[in-house]
Order: sequence, then structure tokens, then C-alpha cells
Amino acid sequence: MSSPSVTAPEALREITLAQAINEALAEELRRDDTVFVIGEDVAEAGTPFKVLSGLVEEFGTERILDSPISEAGITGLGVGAAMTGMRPVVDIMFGDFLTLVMDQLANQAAKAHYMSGGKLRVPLVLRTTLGATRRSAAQHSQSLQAWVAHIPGLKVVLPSTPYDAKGLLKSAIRDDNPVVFIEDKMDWRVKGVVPVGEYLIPFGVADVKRAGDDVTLVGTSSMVSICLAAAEILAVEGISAEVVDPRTLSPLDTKALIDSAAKTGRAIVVDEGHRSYGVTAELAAVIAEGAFHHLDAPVRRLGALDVPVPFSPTLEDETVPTVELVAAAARELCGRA
Amino acid sequence: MSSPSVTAPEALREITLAQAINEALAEELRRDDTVFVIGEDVAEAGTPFKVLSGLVEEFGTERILDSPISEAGITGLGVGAAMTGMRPVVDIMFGDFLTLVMDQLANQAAKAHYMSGGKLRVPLVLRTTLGATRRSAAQHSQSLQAWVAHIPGLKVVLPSTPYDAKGLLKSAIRDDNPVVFIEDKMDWRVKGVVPVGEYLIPFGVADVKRAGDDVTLVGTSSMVSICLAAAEILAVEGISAEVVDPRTLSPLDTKALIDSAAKTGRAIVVDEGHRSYGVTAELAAVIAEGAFHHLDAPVRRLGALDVPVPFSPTLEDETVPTVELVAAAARELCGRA
Amino acid sequence: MSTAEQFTSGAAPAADLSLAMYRDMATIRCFEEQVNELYRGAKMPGLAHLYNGEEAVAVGVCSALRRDDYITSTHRGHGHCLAKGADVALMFAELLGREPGYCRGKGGSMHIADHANGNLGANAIVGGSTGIATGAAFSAKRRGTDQVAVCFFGDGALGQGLLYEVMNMASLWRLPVIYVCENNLYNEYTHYLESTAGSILDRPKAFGIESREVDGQDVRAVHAVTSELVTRARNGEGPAFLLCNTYRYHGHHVGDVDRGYYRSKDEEQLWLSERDPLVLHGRWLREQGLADDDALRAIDDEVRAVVERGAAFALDAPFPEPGEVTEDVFA
Amino acid sequence: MSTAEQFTSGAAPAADLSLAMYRDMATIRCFEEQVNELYRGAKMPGLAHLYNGEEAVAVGVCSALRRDDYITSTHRGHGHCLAKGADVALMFAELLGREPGYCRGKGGSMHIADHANGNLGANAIVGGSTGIATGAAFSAKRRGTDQVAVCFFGDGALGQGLLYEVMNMASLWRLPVIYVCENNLYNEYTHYLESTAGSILDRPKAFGIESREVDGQDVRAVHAVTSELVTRARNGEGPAFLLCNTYRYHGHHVGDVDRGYYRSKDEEQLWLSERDPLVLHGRWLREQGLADDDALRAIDDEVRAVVERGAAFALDAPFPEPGEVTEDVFA
Ligand SMILES: Cc1ncc(C[n+]2csc(CCOP(=O)(O)OP(=O)(O)O)c2C)c(N)n1
Ligand SMILES: Cc1ncc(C[n+]2csc(CCOP(=O)(O)OP(=O)(O)O)c2C)c(N)n1
Ligand SMILES: [Mg+2]
Ligand SMILES: [Mg+2]
Repeated sequence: MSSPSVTAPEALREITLAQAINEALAEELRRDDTVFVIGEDVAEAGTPFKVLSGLVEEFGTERILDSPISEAGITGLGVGAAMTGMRPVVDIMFGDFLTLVMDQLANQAAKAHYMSGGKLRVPLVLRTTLGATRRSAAQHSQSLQAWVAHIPGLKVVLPSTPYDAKGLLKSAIRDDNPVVFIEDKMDWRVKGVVPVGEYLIPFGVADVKRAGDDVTLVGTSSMVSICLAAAEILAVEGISAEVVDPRTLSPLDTKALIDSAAKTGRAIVVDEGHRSYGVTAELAAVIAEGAFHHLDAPVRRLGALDVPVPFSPTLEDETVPTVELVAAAARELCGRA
Repeated sequence: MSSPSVTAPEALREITLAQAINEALAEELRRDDTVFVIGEDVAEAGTPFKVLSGLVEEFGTERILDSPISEAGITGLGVGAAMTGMRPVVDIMFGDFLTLVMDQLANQAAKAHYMSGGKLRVPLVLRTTLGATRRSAAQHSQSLQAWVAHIPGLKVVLPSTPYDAKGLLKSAIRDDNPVVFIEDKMDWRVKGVVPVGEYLIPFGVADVKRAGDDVTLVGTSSMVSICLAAAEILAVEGISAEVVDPRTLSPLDTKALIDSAAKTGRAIVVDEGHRSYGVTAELAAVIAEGAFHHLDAPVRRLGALDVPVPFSPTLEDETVPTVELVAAAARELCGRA
Repeated sequence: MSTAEQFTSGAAPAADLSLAMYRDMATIRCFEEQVNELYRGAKMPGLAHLYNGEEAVAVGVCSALRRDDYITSTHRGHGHCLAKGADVALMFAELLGREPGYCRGKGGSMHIADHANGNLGANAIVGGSTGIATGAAFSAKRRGTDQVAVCFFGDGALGQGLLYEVMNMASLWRLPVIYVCENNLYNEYTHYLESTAGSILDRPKAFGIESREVDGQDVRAVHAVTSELVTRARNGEGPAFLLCNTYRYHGHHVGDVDRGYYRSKDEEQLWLSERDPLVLHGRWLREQGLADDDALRAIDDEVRAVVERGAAFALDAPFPEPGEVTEDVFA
Repeated sequence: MSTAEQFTSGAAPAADLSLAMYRDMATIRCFEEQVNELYRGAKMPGLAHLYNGEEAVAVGVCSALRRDDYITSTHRGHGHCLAKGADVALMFAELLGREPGYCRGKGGSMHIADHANGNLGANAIVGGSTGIATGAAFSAKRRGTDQVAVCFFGDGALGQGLLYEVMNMASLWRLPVIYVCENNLYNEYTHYLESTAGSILDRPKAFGIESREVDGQDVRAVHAVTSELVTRARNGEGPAFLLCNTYRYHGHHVGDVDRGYYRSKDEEQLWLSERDPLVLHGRWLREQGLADDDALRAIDDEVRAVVERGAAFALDAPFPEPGEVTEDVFA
């Protein structure tokens, strides 16, 4: 039930989220000469995940640029290029490496427009990842969206479907502000219906992925599919769950979250970042304050365990929110535990 | 009403928060040879703020070390020194420069103990600052405690009084884990009673700075004094406010916050970090969930405006929580607006 | 210094340019003294890092640039901003946090940007603009213009890893960027020799970057070597690094008055009396018969008048409306 | 390579050491082949970056160290870990995420640490351990021991600014740290010449660091030059940088099998057939009469037995209890 596109799709077909990302980049690279991609192994390799495969063949190494392993450097270069007429898409291979670019992102990109009284603009997109369960251990499995969402001047996008990924990435590239676009590595293979024609998805508009009456499940990125799966199970048990995907953390569609929670009277927020001081805290606080008089139960938060992500499968699987955990929390909220 | 110290104080006197920090460092440098301080202009200059004045004269340049302007480098050096028997106190001049050390802090210091299955230890203290209203503009005024509090493996301390600052810093230096110790630049001149004798303050123990019955004001760092001033005003108006200072964001004394809010039925959380995805979100979410059945009103959050900190005084003063804003929020919660 | 002499002994710049450089240096000197006054008179919010003593670097470099060339600046950026063509009155307005300021009062001394003149902004993060300058050069090359970007930074920025990351890319991709290191001997309160190992010039050289050293107190030498490096860059011959040896007369910032613990009065006196860029250039102008005492005094007087008018304008200018605080967060 | 030859032509190491180096290289080679098997058999979670082809670097360097000296390692760290004295079985256990593993299964291939033998840990952040190694050297100097720290990293880490920040401090404070750059020609799937401007060795030199280059396939040459640099460091003569030219036989990680788009089969074949460190050292041992074919085959057989026992042990070892997930967050 994704919101209708600006221009109506001529036809529909199923592609993966990785293909949707690739298409969005290709289309924007075609329509705007100032767009370019820079990152480690993005050209011939098409990234280690092959998400950008084929782009260098069409656009050449001048626009799909392999860089040294210098995350801070390429982000800084992107900021300067963006200030002077280009639209860089900086590829940061793993979200864990945001640790290396926070100065260029938070102190430079995010603040230049404001500090200059509106004179400088930084139309930069930083694409990176989130998500665990790939057995990649503590430095390749983090979901650090809370850090960037905390910084005024940055827009933060977390797509959960191929359709959203394409429409949101095209909007991100056309946005005149720095946008951090975060994809779950586990979602790249996920397929979904994507129209052939061009469409854009505006920021700040949440999408109700499934309607329901008894409990609201707010999920971000891959947690949306976890919530949808939980909703299926709950439906069988007679609990009608509504699944809401904010799609962008900033701007955040607070009204959609509050309205849904006010309607159902119960809410669970699910994000793969660490639970403490994470995205679930903001979403829960917004709902608890905004829907205060309509809530029949406290808002529940499900995030990653507050531990570094362990390597061993038996341990790593304990750290992430699961369908069963979400369903159990919903049952409890609905007094069916 | 600060919690009693481990060893009883022989005498009391008033000193500034800066002096308390200086004393804590001097005492720990004296009792433990492995403690050393490294940072920019920490030796002869005693930092640009003179907080460390006199230390190099007593301990020499081997233990009070002026470094190049390499925040990431000195943090990384600190991690390696901590792993191998030293107890570094890394001085990061402004909290805004946390942007430069997040990899060494979040990917290395915070995770080494866990990733090594408990074999490696990183007893490192990173001292830095928070706070605006010094007319220092967007890159020298941020309060980024939410970033570090979000990372498992880091302890985060925000002292609000000279007494707490000394006892907490001594505990931080003796802690076997990485501790991020954040001082408000505006608080250094604040005076308070500090016993002459040695004492330690444990982490994870909130302190009730003022008892009250009608509304709970949870404040961090310099926001505690803002809350206390608001409580004074409210008292005159017949509203009895309880002021609670968590003192450490992680570990967080959730019970103290919930108990106070459950008692008063109303809570306002105040932190100088940006409001969105900030510390206030976690504190509010914890209270809203934990005290759900006792709350007569939604938990209110007061943080810095979600804008980069502007230079102009007329603008900057608009960005921070004030005594009047806290008092007004309390009146509203108590139905006196 | 050999490079320096080589250029001073070389072809002298045209008369009008030589006088313009004197005027620009005098403007910076006078502007900064006024800033100090405003600070001491408690009329300026916050602090400022004065450029006095280093005027020949900004003026020598920027006089070799076109208006559409880019610069990135530092916390000690007033000189760069003025030399690149900024208006004195609008700068004062920004320093005082007033509405007509270059950044509507939102940036202040450490963040002045003057996009119209190619100044992409001062920066309060040491080394923080090295990526931005490199990116501007990347952009110029991609867009097929022959613009160059100059990155000003102090000796302290040599401690920031970002500089090496971007110099590597600038060299790999032959970007038209010139890294101008203003070595005024101190990173804040620490002598650069205590924080800088090996050889400064060998660092960019190791990345394959054309590297030069120049007497930063000799405006004509700075202009000459910069012109040469700018020509290289415009011709696609790649990046360069220019080490300018200079000195700041005032404290690290306006509040740094007791400096005895980190540098001697004698050292300060020596630079003031022997190496002052305005005195040296003024003497040369007289020797060349390009100006006599009256002519130079006339310039000084004009400049003072402009600065005083600018400060007066700023002091009378309104502060931003509180409501503006939420504007300009997003474009 | 001149440095390299200089040392190979120099005094040859004692017989037992030469044989020990052969055994250690053989162990690494055999260990990695087993890891590849475990991966292909879907018995190992995640991925691993194999060290085959680079054995002479880890063994040549670590054979010049004491047990109490420190090393920091990389994502391609199995060789460093074994060469520094780790137990094969406990390593396999960690790679398989089992309880008896060095990190109780919490670290895995990219985070193996063996504190008892001075291995402060592999690191999944390229260049991420350069600060740690420098800090360990700082600590050794402050504690008055004569320990040294070796920092292993790949050519790709030359792109990380942190390396230059810490080399500067190591040089300023004459820290006993040796930066060992393993140049295997590729940062992942990009040739290092496309990402590295200027001269690698001139970079540390610019920071005043003693810098050498060695044939990374010649274990004796690596051992000899490392011994010299370690002696310097122990004597307080400061840090060093050692560039080791080498090659990885397998893909960037076990899953990287189609490599045609970034390197040629011929190139791979050339290194395998002409430059293999085990073959070269084995030949030398025979020429010197230190070992005949039977002796070497005996070593190979012993090593294989140890590796097979280790893998078997790991495969039988229990996984951690789920409850352990919350242990070890804080000391
Ligand atoms: C990353 C960072 N670290 C520290 C500071 C604090 N600081 C401001 S200016 C300065 C000294 C800079 O020295 P230098 O680069 O030589 O410039 P100068 O002040 O001499 O012109 C320092 C340490 C900062 N602004 N940014
Ligand atoms: C900071 C950082 N950026 C990117 C990566 C992804 N990555 C892992 S290994 C690698 C290549 C490293 O090349 P090199 O340093 O030469 O080591 P090698 O793999 O050749 O041994 C990259 C880019 C990473 N782990 N860390
Ligand atoms: Mg300087
Ligand atoms: Mg390599």
C-alpha cells in the first residue's frame, strides 16, 4: 500500500532492493551530469556486494570513482564538490565506518548551510549500511543511524522495500541537503514490485505497510519485514497489528506514528540499532508523549542488545529483534501473554 | 544530599568544579604511576581553560603530555597504552571533536574487551566538554553525549557539581573500562562544597539534588542547576519539584528515575544535547515505560533546539533549555499554566 | 628561503598590483586592530584569532587568484576573507553577530564564508577544510573549468590525518588544489617543533606533490611563487604545497595576553621590528619609487577610514530576529 | 630490493632458527588451506581473509621478536597470530565461533587476540590498530621495559590518516614501534598504484622514521632486517617502517574466486611458481645442507597432523551458551 508515485508507473515487475538502488543511481547519473559516485571498489568491482555492478561500464571511471581507503577523505572531498556544483554519492562500504567520517558529516556537511546563513549548499548523499547476522562480528555489523539522526542538518533515510529504496534514493540525490541513506545488507536480495517508470518518494512521509486495529508495530529498515511477519502470526491469533514504516528518521513523520498508536492504543517500536540511546528511544518518546491519553499500555522498544555484535552464530542470533520477540511483545501488550 | 563517601571527609571547603577536576587528577597521578594525561596544550598551558594548571609542574612532561593536534591519534595511542598496563586520561579539548575519535572510541576502545572474550582491558578515560552559550558557534558548542551513551562498552559520566566531579573522575580513572567523562565548560567556575579527604562516587547511582512531591525534574550536567533554579521558582508558586541527577548516562540508574516519576506522577527531562534522538529521548522513554501506570501527564523533554548552534547571542540564547522554559513546562504538567 | 629569494629577485609585479597588495595588507592590519578594540571594549561576542603579522601570506596568495577561484579558510581567517575580496562592513557585522553579516550572524569569526568571492568558509575544526578545498578542485576539474582551489591551514593542521588522505587523492587525480601551510611557529600554545616530526616539506613531496617554501613576510615572493603554482594547476599539472614561514603578533586569540610561558618577548620583538610584511613592502615601494611616505600614509588613512566606517555600520546594525534561529537548517 | 639482498647476503640465521621458520610458514600455509576447506564445506561462519603467499612476512618479523613483544594485526591476521605463537586448535575454535576459542567465539577471524603471546588483536578496521601499536610502544617506554611493538597493516591502510598521526608521535617521542606494511599489491579489488600516490617509503621518511624495504617472500631477509630494526628500537633509537613486498595467493577473502577483472592469472601464476616463500626457503635449506627432502617432508607431515587435529578439536568443540552474549561487555 505504498503511497502513489508522482508520475504513474506504466508497468510493474519484481526486482531486488540492490537492483532498485542500481536503477535509481543509473537514472540520476543519466539525467544529471553533476552526479557522481565515489567509494572503495565501486567501479570494476561494483562494490564487494555487487550492488553497483554495470555502472562503471555505462558511466566510466570519471563518474564511478574507485577511491583509496580514506573514508574521511572521500566524504570531505564530497562536501567540497557538493558546495561547488556537483552532486556526489559517497559510498561508505559498512555503516560501522561512519565512525571515521563523523567530522566531515556532522561538523562540515550538516552545518555548512546554517553557518553560512544559507549561502552554502551541500547536496551530498552518503550511502552506507546497517545490520547484523552476517557473522561479520563487532566492527562490521553495527546500525548507527541514531548518531546521524541526532545531527540537525542531516536527513536520514532507511528504506525497507525495493520500491521505497528506488524512490527515496532518487529524492535523496535531488535533495539540496546532505542525506545519509542506509541500507540493510540483508535486504539487498529481497525482491519487490517496482514500476518501470520514474517516480519519487518524498521525505517525511511514513508508509503504513499493513493496516490493523489492536496494536501498532513501528519498524525501520529490515525490521519492517520482521514486523510484517509478526503481524501475520498475530492475525492468526486474532490480534490485528498495524505496521508503520517511517522511511525517513529525519524528517520524521511524527503524526503518522502518533495517529496509528492513538488508534490502536498500543505500540511497539523496532529498530536494529542498540536499544539504549537509540532510534527506538526517540520513536517511543514521540508516541508516548503524543498519544499519551490514548495508550492502554506502555510503548515497548525492541532494539539490538546493548552488547558489541559477537561473531559466534549462537550469540549473534541473540542480539537482534526477531519475529517471535515482536509477536510476544504484542501478545503481552494485548493481554494475551 | 549526595551519597556518603567511602572514606569520611575530615573537613569541608568550597572549590570550583575546575579545581575539583584538577585535584582528582593530581590525587590519582600521585597514587598510581600508570596514570598519565595526554592532550593538546595540557602541560605548560594547563589547557586553554587552565583546568589542568599546575599538574605539569608536579608530575613533569612525561606524565602530562602535550600532543600534536591529532585527536584520533592520541585516542588510539591511549587505547594501546591502556591495553598494556597504563591508565591514560586523554584530553579532547572540545566535545565537538568527538567526531574525530569515534572510530578509536566506539570501534576499538569500547569493543576490545568483548571481542577478545574478556582478555583485553582498556582502562582509558576520555575527558571532554559539552555546552553552548559561550558564543563559540556550531563547531565548539555541541553536547554529543548521546553518541557515546549509545555504544555498549563505554561508560558515560556527566558531573553537575564539584563534589560529584571529583568523586566520579577518581572512580573513572580506577575503572577498568573506557569512560567518557564530559564537563560543561560553563560549570568550571561553579563553586561547591568538596571534602578535603578522599572519596569515590560509584557509577550508576543517581543523586536526588532536591526532594519534592509534585513533579520530577531530571537534569544532566549543567541542566541540573537549571532544574534547581526552576524548582526554587516553582516552590514559591506552591509546586514542589524533585530534582534528580543521573550523574552517569551509562550505567543509568533507571530505578531512581522511575521511582521519582512514579512518586510525583509527572516528569520533565532536561539535557543540553539536541532534542531529537538525544539523551532526553532515552530518559523519557525509560520513565514513560517504567512509570506508565503512575503518570498523570506525558513526560516532557527539553533539549537543545534541533539546529546547529548559531553564533549570534540573540540566536544562541534561543537554543538552550532555560530556567523559565523548565518552570513553564512544570506549571503546564501540573495544570497551573 | 632559496625559493623565496629566487622569486623576489625575479620579475617584480606591476606597480598597481604592488600598491594594491600594500593596501590589502594595510586593510587586514587595521581591521584586526579594530577587532581587538571591539573585543577589549566588550562589544564583540566570543573570541577572535587575529591575523596580524601574517598579512603577506593571504594577500600574496589571493592576489594571484581570480575571483572565481576557491579558497577554504581557518579559525584565523579574517585575512583570507578580506584578501579574497570581502567587504569590511559586512565582515564586522558578522563578527558582531548582526543581521547584515555575511552569515546573518550565524557563523561569526570562525565561520565567515563569502561564496560570491569563492571563499567556501572559515573552519573551526583544525584541518577540517582540507577535504572541502580538495573537493572544490575536484569539482572544477570535473566541470571543465580552469578554476583552482587554495586550502589555507596552519602548522597545527599537519597533525590531522585528513590532510594526508586528501593530498593523496589530489596527487592521484592531479587536482588543481594548492595547500598553503601558514607556519607561524605555534599550534596554539605549543611550538610546532614539539608537535611536528621530520620535515614538513617532505610530507607533501612523499605524496608526489610539487612543494615549495617561501618567506611568508615577503608579499611579492608569496605572490610570485603562488602565481607559478596557480598556472601549473590551471594547466592541469596538478596540486602543489606551499609552506609559508610567518608569525602572529597577537596571542592565539584576543584573550591570550600573557604569552611568556610559551614564547619570549624577544622573539615577538624580533619579528615585529625586522620582519613586518607591511614595513618591508612599504620600504620596497619607496625604494622602487612606486610610492613616497605621503602616498603610503594616504593609503593608511583611507584604509583606516574604511575600517572605522565598517565597524560603525556593524555596531549600528540590528541583531537577527530570534525567530531566525530555525531558518537555514535545510536548503 | 637492494636492502633485501644486502641482508640475504649477510650472516645467515642459525640452523635451528632456519628450520623453525620453515615449520612456522608451513603451519600457516596448511592452516589457511584448512580454513578454506572449512569455508567451502560451509563449516565456518562468515568469511576469512587468507594469508597464503605472505607467510614469510609474519614469520620473518615475529621470529625476530620476544614473546613479551607486542603485535597488532589485521583482517588478514591468521599468519600474524600463528607466527606470534598462538595454538592452532584454539585458533580454529575461534574461527568456528566455539567456546574454547581465543575470544570465546566472540571475535572470530577478524578479531583474534592472543594477549598471552603479545598479540593485541586482529582488527577489522583498515589501519585501525596503528594507534594501538603506537600506544603499546608508548606504554613499554613509560614502564621502562625494553619491549617493542610491531604494527602489521596492508598497503590499503596507507589511505588512512590515522597512520600519519601516529607515525608523527612515534617519531617525536622515539617510540619502540615498527610499522610493517604488507604490500600485496591490492587494496581489496583495486591495485595499490591506483590508490597510492608518490612513494610509499618517502612517507615514513618524511616523519623522520627509519624506513626500509625488503623482499617479503624471503623469510631470511625479513628476519634479518627486522632484527636490526628491533635492536634499534630496544636501544631507544626509535621507530621504524618496513615495507614488505608480497602477494596473496587466494582472493581478498575466501569468497573472492572470480578475480579476472582485477588481476591476471599470469600474475598469480608468476608469484606462485617463482616467488613462493616456502619453496624458496626450502630450496635454500637444502642448498645449505640444513635439510633434505625427507626432512622437509617430515615437517610438512607433522604440520599437517597438527592442523588436522586442531580443526577436528574445533569441530567437536561446543558453541558458547546463548547466555554468554551479555558477558564481557565490561571488565
Ligand atoms: C580538530 C581540532 N582540534 C583542536 C582545536 C582547538 N584549536 C583551535 S586553533 C588550534 C591551534 C591551531 O594551530 P595552527 O593550525 O598552527 O593555526 P594557528 O592558530 O597557529 O593559526 C587548536 C589546537 C580545533 N579547533 N580543532
Ligand atoms: C576503514 C575500513 N575501510 C574499508 C574496509 C573494507 N576493507 C576490508 S579489507 C580492505 C582492503 C584492505 O587492503 P589492504 O590494507 O591492502 O590489506 P589486504 O586485504 O591487501 O591484506 C577493505 C577496503 C575496512 N575493513 N575498514
Ligand atoms: Mg600555527
Ligand atoms: Mg593489500
